[in-house]
Amino acid sequence: MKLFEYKAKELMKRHGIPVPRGVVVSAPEQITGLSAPAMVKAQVLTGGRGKAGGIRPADTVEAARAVSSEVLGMEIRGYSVKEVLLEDRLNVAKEIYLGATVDRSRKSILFMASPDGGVDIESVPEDRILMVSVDPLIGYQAYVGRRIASFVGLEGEQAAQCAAICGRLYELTKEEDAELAEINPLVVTKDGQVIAGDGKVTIDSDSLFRHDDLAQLKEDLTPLEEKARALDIAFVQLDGNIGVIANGAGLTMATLDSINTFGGKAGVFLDLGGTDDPEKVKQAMLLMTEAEPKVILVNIFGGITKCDTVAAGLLEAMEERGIGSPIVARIKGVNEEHAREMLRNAGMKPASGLSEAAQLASQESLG
Amino acid sequence: MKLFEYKAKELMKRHGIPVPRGVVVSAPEQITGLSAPAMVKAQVLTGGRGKAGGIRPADTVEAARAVSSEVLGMEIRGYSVKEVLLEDRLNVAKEIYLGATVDRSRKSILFMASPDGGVDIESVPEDRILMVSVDPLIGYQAYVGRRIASFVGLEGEQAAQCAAICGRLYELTKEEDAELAEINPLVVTKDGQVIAGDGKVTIDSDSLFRHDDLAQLKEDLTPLEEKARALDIAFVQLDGNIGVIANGAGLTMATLDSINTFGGKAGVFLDLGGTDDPEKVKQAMLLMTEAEPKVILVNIFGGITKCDTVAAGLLEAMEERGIGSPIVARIKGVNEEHAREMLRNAGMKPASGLSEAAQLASQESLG
Amino acid sequence: MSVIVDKDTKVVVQGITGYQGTYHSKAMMDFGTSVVAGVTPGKGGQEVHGVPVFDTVSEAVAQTGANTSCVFVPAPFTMSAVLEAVDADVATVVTVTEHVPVHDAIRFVAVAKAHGVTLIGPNCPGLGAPGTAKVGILPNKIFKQGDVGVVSRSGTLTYEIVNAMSEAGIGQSTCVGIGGDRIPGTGFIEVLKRFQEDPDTKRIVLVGEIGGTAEEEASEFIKGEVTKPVVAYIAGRTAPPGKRMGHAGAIIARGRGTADSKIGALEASGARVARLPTDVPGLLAE
Amino acid sequence: MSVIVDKDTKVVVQGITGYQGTYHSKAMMDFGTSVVAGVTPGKGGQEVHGVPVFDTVSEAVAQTGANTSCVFVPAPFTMSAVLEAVDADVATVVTVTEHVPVHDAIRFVAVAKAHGVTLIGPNCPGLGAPGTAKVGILPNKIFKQGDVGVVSRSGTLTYEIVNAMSEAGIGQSTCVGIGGDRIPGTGFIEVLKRFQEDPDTKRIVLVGEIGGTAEEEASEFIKGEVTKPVVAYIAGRTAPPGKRMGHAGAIIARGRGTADSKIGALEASGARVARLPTDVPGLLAE
Repeated sequence: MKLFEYKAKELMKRHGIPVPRGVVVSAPEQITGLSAPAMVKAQVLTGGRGKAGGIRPADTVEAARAVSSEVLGMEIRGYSVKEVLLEDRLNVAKEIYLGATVDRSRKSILFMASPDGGVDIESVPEDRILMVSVDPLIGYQAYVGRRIASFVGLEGEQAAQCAAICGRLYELTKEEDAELAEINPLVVTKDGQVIAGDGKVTIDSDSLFRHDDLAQLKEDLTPLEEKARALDIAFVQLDGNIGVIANGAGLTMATLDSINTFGGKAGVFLDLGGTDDPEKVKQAMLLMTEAEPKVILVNIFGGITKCDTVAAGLLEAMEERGIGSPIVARIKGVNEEHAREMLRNAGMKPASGLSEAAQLASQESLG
Repeated sequence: MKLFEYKAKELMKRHGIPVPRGVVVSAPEQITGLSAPAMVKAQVLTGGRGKAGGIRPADTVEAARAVSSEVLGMEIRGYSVKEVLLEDRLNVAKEIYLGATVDRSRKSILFMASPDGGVDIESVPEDRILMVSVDPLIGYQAYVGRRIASFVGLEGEQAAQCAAICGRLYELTKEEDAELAEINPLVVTKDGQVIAGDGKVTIDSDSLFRHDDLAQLKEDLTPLEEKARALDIAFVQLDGNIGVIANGAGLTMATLDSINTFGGKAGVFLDLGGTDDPEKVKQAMLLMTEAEPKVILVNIFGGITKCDTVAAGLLEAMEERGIGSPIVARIKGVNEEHAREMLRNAGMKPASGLSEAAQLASQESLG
Repeated sequence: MSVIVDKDTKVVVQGITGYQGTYHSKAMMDFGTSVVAGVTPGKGGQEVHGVPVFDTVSEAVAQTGANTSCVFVPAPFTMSAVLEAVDADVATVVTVTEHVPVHDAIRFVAVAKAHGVTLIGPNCPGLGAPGTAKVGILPNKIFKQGDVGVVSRSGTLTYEIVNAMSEAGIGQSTCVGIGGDRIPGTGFIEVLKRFQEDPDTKRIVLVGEIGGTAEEEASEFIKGEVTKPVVAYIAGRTAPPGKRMGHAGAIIARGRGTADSKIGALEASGARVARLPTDVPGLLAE
Repeated sequence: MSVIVDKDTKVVVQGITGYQGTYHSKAMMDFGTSVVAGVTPGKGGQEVHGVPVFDTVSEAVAQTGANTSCVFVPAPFTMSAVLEAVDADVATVVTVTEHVPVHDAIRFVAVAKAHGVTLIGPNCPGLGAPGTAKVGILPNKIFKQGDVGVVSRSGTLTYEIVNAMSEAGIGQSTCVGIGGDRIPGTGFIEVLKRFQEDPDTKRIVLVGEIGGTAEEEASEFIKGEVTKPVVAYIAGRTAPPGKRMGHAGAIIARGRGTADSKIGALEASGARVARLPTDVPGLLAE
């Protein structure tokens, strides 16, 4: 779950990382207690805010109000700006990149740092990026911060500040269950302060059970995505017209690959995950119909998910709402005979294999 | 460093372990806010308080004052009672033993638990004691407390309370750097509360640099022991008349073994440890003279400790105070030639080997 | 023969009294697995399908000789359950539970490794060796005994492919679902190593998906160390880049991690890559 | 030959700019040890006795190929220093520092073990192999090259005994002072195992002291696994029971841990036990 910059900075402040004084508003008239010069920053969960005009300076409080009213309501890469963060403007002497993330290969928290901050880190050449993996058995130790501070070219008091920030960023990452905690730029000001110019934090959504404060945050989702989130299913809208429901990301993707081979194109990717609740299956089907696919392809291989559970949910959904789209159902695995019988009794013709199902659905979608 | 019971219980309370309400006084007239019935408990750093009459019940506040004035000033195994702890008397239904200690063999924190609490744990048969080692990489986990609660025969709510206490005792052990944290008995009261009846905590004195509160506590030491502590040297008074100064516990003990072979007997065991400060050596020598040994045997094998440092300290001490006892000095190792020359110039006859030195000192002590 | 499980495998099911634990214990026993114990704190003394339930894993191990744990406890308690199994000195832990916090996984994966415990999962279907034992939730009916070792990051997709193999008459030595989480206890390479060493595994199927670089790293290993023929399938060839597809394993990042990158690396390693899951049996038969 | 150190040993000294670090770096070099780097945070770029100083161990290892660390940093920082060395993948860490908090030792000893790093200490004099290398603070002059492996819990008592051996013409293959702390990184048994395997070690001297049960456990190992002749000395035979003698290793507790218990166990294992340290050379010569 991505956090807005202001929320990310709130977490950073809580963990002792210096951030500029700031205030978040959703309307210019809410601006109080601001001192100029300030920066006005659109709060949207996408990159490229600066280029899109979502980050602008304001030399006076009056100007900050005027700029805020321009930025609020802007569209940036499809996201509308509902809030702006107004911050003290920093006197930048140097910009550093500092990030901590979960690294799959090393199975640990990985620090990334570069003396070339303030730009997209992917554009920085490799030899200008230091990667330091924190061994999980060892945990963060002061030498990690020392290595980073030295690599980004800081000395003395600034190196000490930077090293301390590394320790706090690690603590934030662990304690808040962040998948990513990034400060870009980490600013060294002209008067020698090291301070987070920007803040990006992504929380592991699997950890929200232990973060009541974060679990209450709203994400920037489309209405359908929001419903899917509430049902704990993966739901992605795509360009085609076949609604694919499967269980498991791999199988769902393989189903997409299969219809593609037969000329079909998916319009919805819906991964049920592992479930054994007919109600969830029913709700997923209803969600699917809201996306109005031309044909629905159900591909279930049961393990935790029992086939008859899926069939029951499917039939309940069809009963509750006359589903307009034709359904191709291919159900395999635990209790498959019972499930097939249920579908046959309801007048549907279950497909027997993935290829056959993909072919049928594709033909239907093209016809 | 052993803590008094009341201090140990203070730590336990701070870490969430239930302890009886109590008050510590050094004079009966200080007793206020006490509710009867109470227990009056002598605060001394030795076992066997109960048998010695240092733990007594009092049914009224008046009786508590009277009992306190009897207990205060008692001698228990050579320790005089300077303070008493007055506590609410518990309605005991069951007494459990629970301890956490540093285990050398397993290189970890070890829990020990027994359903037979309230008695000396060394007298409990082995099959009535559960030992659970906490793997340092795993740390304390809830199943450790569950195992212990089950072994000591608790169920339901009492098992949960006991398991929670295990977790807190582990936390105390780690966070306060305890070598031993023991609750004997851990009492289950008739109304179902699990509460620490006694508390024994020994703090790792090597950790005091990070425990300002504990570092300020006074230990129950003889005046000479107190001086030795201040100098960071190991000083033990024994029965004989040879004062042994050596560096390193092993070498000091080996020196004791050696004089024993030649019929001598040590009166002081003084382990200088590793030092390179002539002032410390001088102070150690002055401390030694206060114990008035008949002869002083200095046995140094220099590594971190340089021989000439020892010689310099030795000579300074002799210069400052005319030392009455004859000195046998055997100094080996780093800079030994220089050290021997210094001693020879001062008119002493350095011994060349450990056996020779031990023999000389023993003869001197017997003559 | 088989890898990770063998005829001496004795399973303790952590969370056996829960719905999934009970259901799949039965399924494992039906497969022929020796399920000797269950653990649910506070339910010690009960029985599930005739299997004794204990309060702690150490008791279960002491009293039944269990050497392999299968973990079904809910995600918030999974770390503690895995650490308990590791602490109780089992040789293998299969963690079925999904939605385990990633920082919990980092911790218990590191501890399991330090203790020399083979950890499969979290968020995995487990493993099955036809004729020997199954630990996890793979459907019993998909298997057929044979000489192909299957290793996969996916759950249901593995069933699909294994089922297709069995229907085509191609049996398996062991099928290992390593799980789709970002921090798997055991990765492709560890399983490939075991297949390479296992005399009864003659051919290998690797099922991967977009996201991460595990398949690229496995390709390096195949190139250098694996002499047995490898057939692979990578799911997500037609998934739109940048979309999050069900779990974090499917976030496409930078150059590596795409289907093209993985397929390219596998082909360069000498593996044959199927276009569709249903093509796998055909490539194996060639 | 020798154990733990060899001709490829390259030492980085952590805390090299401190008084002890500087002094003993010189002494190690005088012994013939290859001291290739020093580390002191904030002093990178300096030199000590011509040895380059780095800010971190990982830099020192990357630039000099150091494979063995000798730690002289003050006790409050020792844990971090040892973990840094382990993290930088050195093979061996010798921790001289005394007064290390015991809970710090528990932690870093466990981590070093998990990483397969040989940790000697804390609170140890280190080890010396005459003609090869010395890592630690043992006085150079006590050694003589030979075929006796010495392992000891004591510092200065080791010097005493090694010196007596050398003066009697009996040389050493390697002398390892494992340190007197309650939680030593390497114990008697690990060193005995290496001596048993080392072709150039023909005889073994074990120096123990009262407190703990390390000598009793070592006796079991000697009985079962050591075929080379062992001579032992246990300090504290005449120490009064129950008195704390200098450090926690010398607290006498219960039955085991006494001099009698240790001497009895060693004699039962076939080792010859000297009454006095000065008797060791005589027993070796027999």
